[in-house]
Amino acid sequence: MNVNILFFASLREALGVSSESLALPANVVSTGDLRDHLAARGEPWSVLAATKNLRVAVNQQMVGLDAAIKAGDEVAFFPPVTGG
Amino acid sequence: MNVNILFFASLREALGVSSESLALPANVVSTGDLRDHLAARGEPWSVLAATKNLRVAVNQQMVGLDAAIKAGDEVAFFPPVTGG
Amino acid sequence: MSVSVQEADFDVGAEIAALSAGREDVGAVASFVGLVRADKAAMEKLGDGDTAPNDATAVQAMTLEHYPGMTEKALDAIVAQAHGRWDVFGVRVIHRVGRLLPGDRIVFVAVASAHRGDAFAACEFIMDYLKTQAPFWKKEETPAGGNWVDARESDNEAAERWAPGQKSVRS
Amino acid sequence: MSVSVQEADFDVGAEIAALSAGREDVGAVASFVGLVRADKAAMEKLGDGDTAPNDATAVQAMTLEHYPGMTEKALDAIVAQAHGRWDVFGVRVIHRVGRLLPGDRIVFVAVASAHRGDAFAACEFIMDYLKTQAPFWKKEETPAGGNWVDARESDNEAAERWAPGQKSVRS
Repeated sequence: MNVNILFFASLREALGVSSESLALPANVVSTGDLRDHLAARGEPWSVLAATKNLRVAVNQQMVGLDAAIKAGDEVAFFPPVTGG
Repeated sequence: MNVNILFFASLREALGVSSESLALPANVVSTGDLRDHLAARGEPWSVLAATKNLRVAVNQQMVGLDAAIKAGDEVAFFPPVTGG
Repeated sequence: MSVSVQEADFDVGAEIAALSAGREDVGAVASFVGLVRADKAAMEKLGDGDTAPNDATAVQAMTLEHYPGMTEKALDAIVAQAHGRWDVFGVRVIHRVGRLLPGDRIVFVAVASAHRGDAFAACEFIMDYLKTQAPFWKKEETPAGGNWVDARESDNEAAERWAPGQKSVRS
Repeated sequence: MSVSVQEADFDVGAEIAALSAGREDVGAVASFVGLVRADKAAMEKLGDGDTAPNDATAVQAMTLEHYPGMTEKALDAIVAQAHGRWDVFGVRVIHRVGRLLPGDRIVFVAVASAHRGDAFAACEFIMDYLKTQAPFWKKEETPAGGNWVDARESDNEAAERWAPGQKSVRS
């Protein structure tokens, strides 16, 4: 199954990429699984595991790292927001 | 001793007067005494005794009905404020 | 010139902008505009219920009386209290007097600070104190005649929230 | 059109006036303007202390990044919560993105209601939730280089005040 993954702000800069489309292994079923799967690529991706208070959104809704993901989802990782 | 007395809003209308200069009897030494002294004149002045939550200011500072008054003071009676 | 009592209307955008003009330390400007409501008399009588206003008590106009001299002193004192209590850079208070129509602006309060918490708290504090401490009185014109607006207990309660030791005050 | 995310500046006075234009039931408009502070980086690092900012960390400019699509949804959801929680007639939220300079407006929130209590509470609620829920990120330019602004614990605490059962929430 394919998902579209987005990265913002300091994460985007650290990774040098703002989005990618990824075919997920069968064992990646949650946002936390996806974070771990990406972080396991090594530098610079390990920043995903090291980021304190990493935020994740699925289909533009903030969710926890235990949220389910399914084919076609848009999954975004980003640091805590600092607008306003 | 003389004081200048002011009335505002519904009190001013009920009394038909917005200010008067008054020579105080010796036994009128507080704002409460002055209120009672004026109210004792009978209608329409009794409104001063009948007004719920009557407010009083001496020299443009809100005070209680136990505040002392002295010659030359500006004493104002008015209903609770309703600005804003 | 942080306090004005005037018959004229005022420019809300210009007043808010003036509080941060030429500065780079203002991070927050909280402000408030109070307006004449047509349903005011009916609403006052009914408390804060949302029953439809009675036509006979619909407000057609409102006249604001004040105590010249004391008004400015009372507003200055309220602004001074706000400065003493929160970290604020500037405060602007404008209160209109005279005859106003529904939809007209009555009062304006704006507070500039580094942070929004101080700006919001000081702005709301000033409005709550103004409502109970500043010598203004409203007389409404309705089809049923003129009537002086009664003071609201909810305004006293709002002001009392700011007394020292009240838990509900955010600062 | 209660929510806008845009590069352009906005007209604070016109936005506030629009919330009561043509109506006679609006008694209160509470509003907030957030601006870029030159001392932001230094202040963030020091907490909310008032130590003079270090020149090396003085903010010369700030770039606001956001998550297009989600930003508008998040703001809409916050506005909907405010409507559900308080009696408000209208809400306007504008958040700028792109590169801004010290003194520039970043964010605007305004709420119209019959009464000031609802207007103030809803306005502050929206700002507090926007600060923690809406996907915007600030990157500052300083003489020492660019740095992403850290989220502040005080912003989380401000948002948590509005959770059900919190005593410190005024409504």
